[in-house]
Parts: sequence; structure tokens; C-alpha cells
Amino acid sequence: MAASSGTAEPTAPDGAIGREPFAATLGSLLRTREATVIGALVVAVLTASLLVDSFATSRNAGYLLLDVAAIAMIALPMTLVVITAEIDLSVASTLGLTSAVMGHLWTMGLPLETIIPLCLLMGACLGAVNGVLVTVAGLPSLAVTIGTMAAYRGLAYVVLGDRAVTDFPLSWTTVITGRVPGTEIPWIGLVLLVLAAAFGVLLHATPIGRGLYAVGANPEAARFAGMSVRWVKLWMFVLTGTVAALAGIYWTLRYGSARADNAFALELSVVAAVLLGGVSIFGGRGSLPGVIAGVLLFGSISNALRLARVPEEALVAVTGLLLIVSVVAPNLADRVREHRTRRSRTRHATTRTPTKPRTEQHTGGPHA
Amino acid sequence: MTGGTGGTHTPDPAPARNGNGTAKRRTRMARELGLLLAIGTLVVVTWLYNPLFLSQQSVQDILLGATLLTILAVGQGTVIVTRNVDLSVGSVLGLSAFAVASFLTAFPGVPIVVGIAVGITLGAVCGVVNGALVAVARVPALVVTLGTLYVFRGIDFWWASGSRVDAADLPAAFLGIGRQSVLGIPVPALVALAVVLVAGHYLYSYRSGRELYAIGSQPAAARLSGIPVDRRIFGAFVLNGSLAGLAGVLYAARFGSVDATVGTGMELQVVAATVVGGVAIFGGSGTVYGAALGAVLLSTIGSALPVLQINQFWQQAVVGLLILLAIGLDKLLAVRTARRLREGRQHGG
Amino acid sequence: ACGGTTRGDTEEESTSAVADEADPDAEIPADLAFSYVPKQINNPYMTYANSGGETAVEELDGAFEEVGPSEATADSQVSYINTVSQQGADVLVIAANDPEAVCPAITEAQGQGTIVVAYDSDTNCRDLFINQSSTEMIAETQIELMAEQIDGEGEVAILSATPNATNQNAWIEEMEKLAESEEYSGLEIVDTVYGNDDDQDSFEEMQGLMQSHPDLDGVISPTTVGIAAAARYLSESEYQGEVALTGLGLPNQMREYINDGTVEEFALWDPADMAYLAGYAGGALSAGQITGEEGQTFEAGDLGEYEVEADGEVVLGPPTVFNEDNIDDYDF
Amino acid sequence: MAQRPPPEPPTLALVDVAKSFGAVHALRGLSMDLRPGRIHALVGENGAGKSTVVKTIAGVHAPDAGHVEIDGARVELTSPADAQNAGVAVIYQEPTLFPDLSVAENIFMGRQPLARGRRIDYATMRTRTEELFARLGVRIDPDRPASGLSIADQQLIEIAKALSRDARVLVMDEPTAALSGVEVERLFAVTRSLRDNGAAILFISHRFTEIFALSDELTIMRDGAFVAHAPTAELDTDTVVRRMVGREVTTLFPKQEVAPGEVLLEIDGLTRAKAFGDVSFSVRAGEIVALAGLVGAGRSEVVRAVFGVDRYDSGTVRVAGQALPRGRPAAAMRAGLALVPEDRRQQGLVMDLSVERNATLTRRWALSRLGLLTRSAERAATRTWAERLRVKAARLSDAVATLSGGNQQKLVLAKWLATGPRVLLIDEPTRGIDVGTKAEVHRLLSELAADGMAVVMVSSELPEVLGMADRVLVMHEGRMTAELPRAEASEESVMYAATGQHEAVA
Ligand SMILES: Nc1ncnc2c1ncn2[C@@H]1O[C@H](COP(=O)(O)OP(=O)(O)OP(=O)(O)O)[C@@H](O)[C@H]1O
Ligand SMILES: Nc1ncnc2c1ncn2[C@@H]1O[C@H](COP(=O)(O)OP(=O)(O)OP(=O)(O)O)[C@@H](O)[C@H]1O
Ligand SMILES: [Mg+2]
Ligand SMILES: [Mg+2]
Repeated sequence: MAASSGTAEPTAPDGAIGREPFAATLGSLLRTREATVIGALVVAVLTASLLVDSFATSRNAGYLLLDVAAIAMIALPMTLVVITAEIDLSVASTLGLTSAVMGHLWTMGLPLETIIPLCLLMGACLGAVNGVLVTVAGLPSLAVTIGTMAAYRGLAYVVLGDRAVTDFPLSWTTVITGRVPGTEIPWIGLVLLVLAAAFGVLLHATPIGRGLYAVGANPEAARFAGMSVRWVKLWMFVLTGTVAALAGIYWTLRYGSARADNAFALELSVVAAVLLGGVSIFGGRGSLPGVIAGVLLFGSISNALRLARVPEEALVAVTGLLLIVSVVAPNLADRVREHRTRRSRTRHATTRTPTKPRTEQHTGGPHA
Repeated sequence: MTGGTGGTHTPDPAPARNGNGTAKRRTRMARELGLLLAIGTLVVVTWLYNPLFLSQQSVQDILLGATLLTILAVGQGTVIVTRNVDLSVGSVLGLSAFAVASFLTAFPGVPIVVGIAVGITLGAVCGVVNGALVAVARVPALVVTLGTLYVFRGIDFWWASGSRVDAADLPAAFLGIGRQSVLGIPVPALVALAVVLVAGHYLYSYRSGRELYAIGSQPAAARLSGIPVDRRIFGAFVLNGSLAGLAGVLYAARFGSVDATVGTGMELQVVAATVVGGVAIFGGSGTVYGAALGAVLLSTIGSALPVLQINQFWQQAVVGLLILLAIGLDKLLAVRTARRLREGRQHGG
Repeated sequence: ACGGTTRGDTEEESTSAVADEADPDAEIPADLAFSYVPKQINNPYMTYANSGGETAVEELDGAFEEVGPSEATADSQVSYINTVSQQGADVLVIAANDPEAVCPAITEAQGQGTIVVAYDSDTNCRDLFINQSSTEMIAETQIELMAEQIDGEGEVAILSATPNATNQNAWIEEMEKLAESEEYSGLEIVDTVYGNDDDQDSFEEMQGLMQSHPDLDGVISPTTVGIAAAARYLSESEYQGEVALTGLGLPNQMREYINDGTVEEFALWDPADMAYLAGYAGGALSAGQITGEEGQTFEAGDLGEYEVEADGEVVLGPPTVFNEDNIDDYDF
Repeated sequence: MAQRPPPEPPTLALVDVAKSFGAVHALRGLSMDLRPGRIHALVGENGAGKSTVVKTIAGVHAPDAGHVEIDGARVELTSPADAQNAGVAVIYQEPTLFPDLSVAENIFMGRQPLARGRRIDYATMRTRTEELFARLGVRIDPDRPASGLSIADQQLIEIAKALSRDARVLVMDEPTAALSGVEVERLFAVTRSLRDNGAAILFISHRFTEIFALSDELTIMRDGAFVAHAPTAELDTDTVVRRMVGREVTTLFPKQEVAPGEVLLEIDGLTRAKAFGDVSFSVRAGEIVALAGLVGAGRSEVVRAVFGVDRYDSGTVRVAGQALPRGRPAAAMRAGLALVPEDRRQQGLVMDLSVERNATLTRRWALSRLGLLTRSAERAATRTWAERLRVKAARLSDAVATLSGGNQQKLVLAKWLATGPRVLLIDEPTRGIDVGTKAEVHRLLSELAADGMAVVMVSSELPEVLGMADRVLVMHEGRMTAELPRAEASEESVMYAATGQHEAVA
């Protein structure tokens, strides 16, 4: 039933849905952006294991996890926000502010057991501020979160100034970087796994997650289906703020240092990983496995290149190239495919058919 | 935006709404006037606090300080007007600054103009890369320019590999561009002013300039009205790239010492200035005058806060709040204008 | 603890690869792997410094490598420290971006048998710190230069690097102490601002200083980026010759301003010597010539013999003062 | 084909033009001529392909087969610019204005009058806009932005834009849909004068009075194909409608007779400023009530307000006696309401999502167990309804965008019927659905009503209204103008009430 011509109608009998042949399902799975990124990850890891000494060690895997943990953590809710066609650039500043507040509260003598919930709550509030400005005031999230990015980072300096609070108890800091007994896997790896699973289930297996796609791809249709687009978006910002705060706690304890400039400019890495993972900046498309693969791809490539003693400058360029290739390649592939279809059609008809590039909507703007 | 209201039960023919038109124009102007007012207030308050703020030297410093951001904001404004964005400007500025500095160091004999041309051309080339990827491959500008942000910076790192060009290596005539004044106004500030005026004039008075607005306002309609959308978007990116290149040249001339980290993180500052200046992030409205004033406002805040002896640690927070305030105000103005137009329709018989 | 974990000292146990007993006659083995981790690659000061490190490593027949992040942050340094310890480097020479944040990684590296020498800016967990010069010497030199230039009397401001830079803060504190002393009672430190080791920021902070302190007589900038930006600002402003400027700067960067009279004198150690010394110190630790105890001595190639001081510090020496007469003798 | 008169070549001609969008054959070998000095009307059902004809002439779509001729010479119109250069001006069905730009700029975009140095001459542009508006009898400030204009004003600007081109070929796709009588008269006057100056004009409208008043000749098309072409004077409305619909209507509407049950939906005094006013009616279980009226009569707005996606100013909505809160679609859904919206692309479906995701979008919570949705549950639920409605899809995981228009519409139906509503609001249920499957939808509606569902059907298709409804409520310009029981509802009575000529309320 492989139809070579683009105009052929699906040949399923009237009213029947074709049972999905396994090969076809597999084929369509393989063509998704996520699959491309996961494939790239597998290739990268295999290549690195073969070519780079001490890459394929459990110790290195531990380091890799520690390094990508903060980005991975924030990328999870960021994926949801981007799927609803918004963006949050203030995450790194939220992280920094959390870290600063954590340090400040610690020097005031509060117990960590109290500080951590307070910080998470603050993160939720910071996210809610973004969310309210976006949904209630109706401001574009890109602009709003550039503003709060500066504001939150500034507040972090207000709270902690130029100080660095470093006297966190070893019992906490070593647990964060510590390994699960008998393995080289850091505890944070387990935390990540749990978080990723939770977000994965939320996005891919719950009614809420289904709604997010609809809200992002077609807010009007979502409204017609009984969803409150504003509430949904607001909650996504709150979630992002909370997780960014969690990342701030992790960051502070991992480096044992609470500073206002912690994780400066991390937001671009997070956004880059999310976009690399196949999430459309215009909302409505993307998956968590793709994003996690994207985070790990960035992480393992830079890890491998570092181990291979490739200088940092190449790392920076590779990051950018990956990002560009990941959006341009599928588009070019589409165009080539279209071109072929068109050619086969012009064999029957004499006039040309117009090309309607897949991303016509994308000329729409920085985000839709 | 196939907008409109439902029924057509208003039997009378559409009434004239002259009053609203001018009102709208006035609110549009108000956007720029408001910025001027904000800058003026800030300057006066700071001056009252410390009269030295308006000394000849200090005014020169402020003008110089606003130069780069202004030029970048003009370019970014042009891109954002088309409903796109260019995040790579910081890297382009850095690359071009390093290029022009190394070029002039490597060939001490060549005329300064050639060096300047090298910087601008390199910026334009970067713009071509961005523009081609966005317009021809039709991929989202945010993703592409986030990618080129890293790529251009990587090239810069690789090229500089830890070296720096110092003022002493550069021809005095080149540094002179950054240091000389005409009638008390520093040359770079004059260049920025010229850029603002030319770009503003172009966007207002030429067909292709107006078409950029049309594209940003409603891309689908722009295609239907026969506007060469891809070519225009490409052009906007090239223009922005060239201006980032020019900014790089001025950076090198003014600061004299250039390494590979020049311009890091500038992109968000530029986008912020543009948005504060009233250029809608979704395109179609705003002027480069506004964007330039936004840049001047942001950099005046930067200059005034130390003079006002506001705790250094508060400065960034204040800047963030001001950005939020500015976009909120813009939205408020837009909503009020829309409401007045609607009411005008009802009463304006 | 029932009240939760609050602030209270938990003493840190350090695992170190350093020998228990010093053997002053031990030979530094050949083929040691040295990894230099600067604050930031692409920082010309660091690049120049590490050229000295490379010389030392060559002299010791070791393997030299320079790796590091493109941004001067502690977290990106940590990844490189991990990489270095995985690759089994014998000696890690590091200029830490944060005294504490790099420690977990460093401790782990030490656990893997890596000797850790800090240079340029200290951390809390190294085996040895190569101090460019002692905090006192640096502070004293700068205050002295400033006092000379403004005849011992006037308002002085400080233009520093980042608010968190450990070494900067130590010097500033010391300078403030000196300014309160009898000897420099005429000096009044009126402000400290931060240019974040960024050319443009420093430049603008300098502008701000001139406006908020119209009676300013001098500026001390104990950072190479800061002093260069400040000098450039002065050289093209009406304050040239009116406001004195001194601090720590690179001769190549400052030559222009010495020649045009913007700056009279400034100081700096030779960063390459610092990294060179760090290399030899690492070698000595590796060989077991020293263990980092106070009073031990070791040979540092062309630089001669050095003694370990309190807290495992080795001091390179007093900074060199550069002025019109000697600046052309240096090229870095 | 024999009708093509020999003398001078037509200004513009379509020759055997075919165009498909995936599985939808929008045009199937259509030919027609536009001649100088003639107004050529094009009629056909919704989805017949008229707009596709327009877009082909405009250079938006390139035909798959056949070609366009101008002055007898074959041309390739690859972009709107090409068509414009060839002297074609188009008024699209949907206004295509730039909301941020001024009215004058909207009219002259890309063709602004120039002064010295190729600079735009704003003063001239303004005066020329005023001249155009004077000609059309419109009073809009040329300097105001286009955003916030009513749909009628937007349409007028589109007309002014097309007129300003002084085109040889003027194409108007339902230019009058949003206009009131006065403006229509002015437009006709201008159009006639353009015709008398030798322009070739294509006119599309669903209003037969206008067609007969204005056009010189008329082409009828159906399902993308040519049906008939004749001088307008030789035709009358009945003939046109018959040829347009083209088949025995009775077979299409398998209406079952049901005894109405209790009142399920009660609307009382529903009003929203500038959209509709004082709308009251009730629907019983088992009843199919049709809302009829012209495009723009406000029927969709009423059902949208009832469902809660739009707000209303006053009035009440009760479902089985319980008042519904305003503006809360979720509450309406809980009360057993479902709305099949008129615009499936914008409102009904999320085109990027798969068939199964769309089908279960309204039932996400109901299908989940312990808060989790499983693919198999989704798939089973989708399959049930997809098979019942005979949705033809290759795979359930395909994006909805790949389905044909009719199948998309069926999917929207499936999505809402799956919620098991007590009251079904259904707006243009068969728009874009091919004739063969229309009957299936009708049969299903009939069955559901027989099972006790209350159905409110908004439809622009008169035969559908007449064939399906137990009662017909006719709206005109936001008000109810007639309530006709099945026996009294006829094409004439409904059209009279719909055009506002007959103010009697039964
Ligand atoms: N861009 C498109 N992609 C896919 N299908 C399309 C597209 N445009 C039109 N169609 C389909 O082609 C068919 C003809 O559409 P067209 O808009 O020409 O109808 P029409 O006669 O203008 O109808 P109406 O009276 O409602 O305006 C419809 O079934 C429609 O769904
Ligand atoms: N919210 C809205 N935004 C933009 N346009 C609207 C909106 N609501 C209605 N319209 C437009 O107003 C006109 C009349 O509205 P409505 O859809 O209620 O009429 P109708 O009687 O249902 O006509 P039909 O369904 O046949 O188009 C339509 O042309 C529609 O496109
Ligand atoms: Mg149509
Ligand atoms: Mg309708």
C-alpha cells in the first residue's frame, strides 16, 4: 500500500481506519524530530565511547549527569511552556535569586529544612508573576521574561550583593554530588529520573498534557473544547518558576556556594536544548524524550569534546551548528521531498504546482 | 485576523471618524514623546541631585555610552518590525570588532576606511547567513539566530584564541573616530544619529520600508498583496547585520582593546531596548526612533544610577522593573487606543 | 538535629595526594602531566600567564595542557576540573573563579591523586597557593603609588573587577585599612565600584565615578581590565592629568597611557612568572620535596628558591612598578 | 464549451483548470471567460470551489492542470505579484488588511504614490484615498489604522483597494457579504461604471437578488466542476438553485418523525451588543431546530454565546431548567451541551495533532483512569466514533491536516458526539462535506434526535434547513424574524424572512 504518488488517496476501505502495519508505525516514528535527536544522541554516545578515552565510564556518566542536571531540570517545565507557545527567559535569574535568598536565609540562621520549601514557594511566586503578566495583562512572554530576567537577577544582587555564602553543611552538599551506593550514579540522577518521569507522564499521558498541545497549536480550538487557555498558561509559568527554584537549590548545594550570579545566562542553554529536542517555538509540537535527548546530546558532546581536549571555542560553535542543523535539515528534507513529488506530478500535468512549505506559518514571527 | 464584529445591522453608512485618526496619531507620537519625557525626567532628576551630570564631559559620556546600543536597536527594530528577531547581534558585534581590530593591526598601512568597510562587510555577511536561513529555508528566526549566536561567537573565540588587540596596536586615526567630537558631540554619537535618521526615514518614506511593516503586521496578507516577503525579510537581516558590524567598528574605535568576549549578552539588552522603545515584539508597529530612544533611555538609566548613588546592587533590578513598566505602558496605550476607536465608532455619527 | 540543619561549622576533611613526609632531596619526576585551568580562556592575561606555565613544564619535561571555560564562572570550571582528574593529570594548576564552588571537584581530583596548586586567585581546598605577591605588598604598593601621585592628600576611589573576586576584595580591604593608618591619613577612599572585568562596564563605571565624585583626586584599579578602561577614559576626557590613576595593569596595554601622561606609574607582577612558579611548586609537591608545610623550600628554575609560608602560600614577590623609564623593557 | 463565442479573445480565461488540495478536488477542469465590459457572476454551494477559482486567477494557487489565459495568451501566474502586474485586482473573501497600518497605506501598499527621490508622497496618497472613498460614499479617516474596523469597513477598504488599481480584471469574492444596502448600491454603481469603461469583472455572491441585479452572465459550478453558463437574463432564481444543488433534495434528508419530549434548552432574551439582540427560543428533546439566515445574520454568534465561548450582555441560557453561567464552555459541557463550530480549521480542530488526539480532546478527563490517559483507551474511543461516522483516514496517528475537508468535518462531529451531549449545537454541519457523505451526517442527526437529543442546527444551506428541521428560526441582522414550523417552511418563506423583507414573526 505504499503510494508513490502524493495525490493517491489512502486506500483504506470506506469508513475503515487502516490497521497500522508495524513497519509503517515504525517508519513514521523514525521520521519525527524526536527520533532524529535521539538517533543523534545514540550516534554521538557510541562514537564518543569508541574514540574518546574514559568517556564510556560510569564515573564520567556521573559527571555528565551532574553537569546537565540543572539544564535538564529546567528544560522539563520549559518544554511545557514552549508547547503552549510561550517562553520563559527568566529561569536562570530565578535560579540565581533562589540561590541568593537561600544563602541569605542560611546566614540568618534558618534551618535548611525550612529554607528549601520557602525557596520553592518563592520560585512559584516568581513564576506566577511572569504568568500573570503574560496571561492577565496580555503581554508577550518574550518581552516580559526579558524584563523579569533583569529584575530577578537584580534582586539576587540586592539580596546577597557581592557576597558568596559557602558554609553549607557538608552533610547536604556531599549528598547532592554523592553517588548512589555501589554505583557511580549521583543521587541527582535519580531525582532527574523521577522528575523526568513525572513530567513525561504529565505531558504525554494525562488530560492536562493533551490540553497543552491544543492550547499551543490552536488556542481558539482549545477554547472551543472547553479549556481555559489563560489558566493553563499561568500554571505552566508557576511550574517553571518552581522547578527553576529547585534547580537553584541544587546548584547552590552542588557548588556549595550561594551567589547572585549563579547560572548566569543559563536560559539560553535551556532554550537551546528544548529547541534542539524538537519542540516548536511556535507551540503545539514536541515531546519530552526529544528534549531529554537534546539536553543529553549537548551535554555528552561537550563532555566528549572536553575529554578529547578539543578547545572550548569549538564547543560553542558546535552548539550553535547543532541547533541550526536541527531546524534547517528537516525543512530542507521536506522541500526535497516536495520537489520530487512535484516533478512526478508534472509528468502527468504540464503546469507546476505551488510549493507550500511546511513552515509557512513560521514566517509568523519570533513566536506565535 | 479576519476580524470584525458580527451583525451588520448598523444601517447608516460608515461615519467619518476623523477625530479618532488624529487621536491615534497623537497616541503614536505619544509613544516617542513619552520616552523623551522619561529620559528628560531622568536627566533632570539626576542633574538636580548632582549638577555635574550635565557637564560637557558627562553629556559626551552619556551620548557615547548610548551609541552602540542605539545603532543595534535601530537594526533590531527593523527586524522585529517584520515579526522576526535577531539574537545573534552581540556575537556579530564581537566578531566584527575583533575583525576590524586585527585587520588594522595586521595591515597597519591600509586606510582606516578599508578597515571600517571590513567590519561592516563582515557584519553584513553574518546578516546574510541569518537572513538566508530565515527567509530562504523558512525556519523560525529565534531558533536560527540563537544558533548563529553560538556559531559566530565560536568563530570569534577560535580566531582570537585568547589574544587581544590593544589600543596601542591600533592606528591613532582609527581610535580618533571614537575620541573626536564635532561641536561637542562625539563622532560615534553623530554616526548613530545619522543611522537613526536614515533608517527612520527609509522605513517611513520608502515603499520597501513600509513593506517591512506590512509583513510584520500580517504576513499572509503581505504575500497576497504581492510583497516579496522573503526578499524583504532577508534585507532586514542584512541591514541589521551591517549595523551590528558598524557597531563593532565603533566599539573597536572607542574601546581600543578588543578580545573575543566583546558584546557577550548584548542581544537581550538590545531586544529589551527595542521593546521598551515601543516596537511590538509581534511586528508591524513601532519606529526606529522609538527603538533608538529606548536604547538611549536604557543607557541613560545605566549612567544615571551610579550618579544617583543608587546602590550598585539595585541597579539591575531597577532596569528590569523599568522594562516591565515600559512594555506594560505600551500595552495600556494600545488597549486604550483600541477602546477609543471602538467607542468612536459608536458615537461618531 | 531536631531543629533542622542550621548554620554551624562542620569541619572539612581534605583528602590530598600530597606525601605525608617531605623529602627535600627528591627528584621531580619527568613526564608529569600538568593541566592549567585559567579563570577563562580567551583572557589575554591568563593566556600570557600560562605561557610561563608552559615554560616551566617544558623545563620539567612534563606534559602541558591548558583547558578552561569561555566564561569566567565556577560551574564551567568544575566540568574542566572533572575532565582533568579523569584524564589522570598529575598536577592541576587552577585560578579559581569561586573559592568554594570548585572545591567538591578539586577534592575529588585530589582523591584521584592529583596535586592541586592554585594561582592568581585562591581556593579553600588546594595544596598550595601561589600568591602573586602578598596581599599586604600589593595593597601597600598601590596605596603608596597613589599617595605619591596625589601628594598624600585627596579623595580616592577604587575600580575593581567583579564583586566576588576573592583577591580583589582582599586587596581592597587591606588598602582600606592602610588608608586609615597614620601614614596615609590624607587619603580618603570614597567609593568602590565594579567593572566586572568587562571593558565597557569598567569604562562606564569610571564615568559614573567622575560624576558622583567631582572632587576625586585619584583612582586605583587593581585589575588589568579596569585600569586599561579607566586610563582610556581619562586619556580622552578633560580629567586627563587632573585625576591620578594607578593600580595593576599590563605593560602592553598601558604603554600608550604612560607615554601620553595619563598614567604615571602602575604595578604588576609578571603573571608568567606566577604560572612558572606554580608549575615548579606543583612539581615539587608531586615529587614530595615539599608537603605544603610552612618553612619548606624548593627550587623554582630561573626564579630561584622559594619558601612556603603560612597557610600553604608561596609568595612570588613584590610587584614590579612600571613607569616611563622601564616600561619599554617589558613585553607582556 | 460550444458556448464560447468566437470574436475577440476574453480578457481573462480559465481553461480546464483543475486544482486539488490533497484528497479534496477543489476544481475539476473548470473553464470560464471574463470579457471586457461584462460582469460575470459565479455561483455554487459553499466549497464548490469559487474561492479557489479566485485564488487561481490571483496567482495564489497554480492549477494542477489546465491554465490561465490573458488576452488569449497562456500565462503562468506564480505569485500574486504576477497577477497584479497582469492587471488583475482581487477582493478576497476574507479581508487581508494590515491592522497596524493606516487605511490609506492599506489601500496603496506597494503602490504608494511617489514624490521626488522615490519617497512616498503621503499627501497625495491621502487625497487619492479620499477620492476613492468619495466615489464609494464611504467616510473613513484615511489616517486611522485598520485595526478595530468593523468587518463591513474592512470590506469597503478591500473594495477601495481593488478599485485603486484601475485593473482590467476585477475579481470580487463575496464583496457584499458584510455590507448593508446603501453600500451595496454604491458598490454596484461603481462596478457598473468600471464595466462600462471596459473592465472584465467576476462577481461572487450568495445573494441572488444582487446577482440578478448586477451580472450580465452567470456561471454555475458544483463540486469544483462547471455546470452551466448563460446570460443572466435567461435565468431565474429557481433554475439557478436547482442547477446549483443539482440533485433531488429529498434523498439527502432522511428525516425521522419524532414526538418532541421535554424542553432541554431554553434561551431567553439573549443579547450581545452589535451582534444579536433579544434572541429567545427553546428546544425540546427529539427536536431539530434550524437557525436560518444570511451569512452574517448572527446565528453563529448566538450558538457561540449559548455554549459560552463568547460572552453575552444579557439574557439567560437554561439547560434542562438549570441556568448556565456566562462565558464558561467547561460548565456548558458539564451541563450536557456540545458545540460543533462553523470553522473547523480555526475552531474545531487542532490541525497539527493526530486524528485520535483531536477526537478525544473533549473527553480527556472522561477517558482517563487514575488521571492517566492510555493510548489504547483513546484509540478504542476514537475508533468507535470514527467507524460510526465513517471517517476515512489512513491511520489514527496521522495529523488531522492530512484528512480531506469532509473527513475533518466528520471528525469535529465525532469529537463532540462522543461526549454524549443532551443538547447539540451544530453550526454549518455540512460545510465542505462532499455530497455523498452529507446524507450520512443528516441520517446521524436524525437518529440522535430520535434518541432524545435536542439539536440546534445553524445552516446556510436552505435545502438542509428545509429537509432536516422540525422548526426553522430565521434570523436577520441579529434578530429573530420568523419562526416557521416544518409545514410552513419553504424556500420562499425562509428567504423572505432572512432578507428582512418580511418582518412577521409567527
Ligand atoms: N489551502 C487549502 N488547503 C486545502 N484545502 C483547501 C484549501 N483551500 C480550499 N480548500 C478546499 O477546497 C474546496 C473548495 O474551496 P473554496 O474555498 O474554493 O470553496 P468556495 O466555493 O469558495 O466556498 P464558499 O462559498 O464557502 O466560499 C473546499 O473543500 C476547501 O476545503
Ligand atoms: N469574533 C469574530 N471575529 C471576527 N469575525 C467575526 C467574529 N464573529 C463573527 N465574525 C464575522 O461576522 C460575520 C457574521 O457573524 P456570524 O458568523 O455570527 O454570522 P452567521 O449568521 O453565523 O453566518 P455564517 O455562519 O453563514 O457565516 C461573519 O462573516 C463572521 O466571519
Ligand atoms: Mg469562498
Ligand atoms: Mg455562522
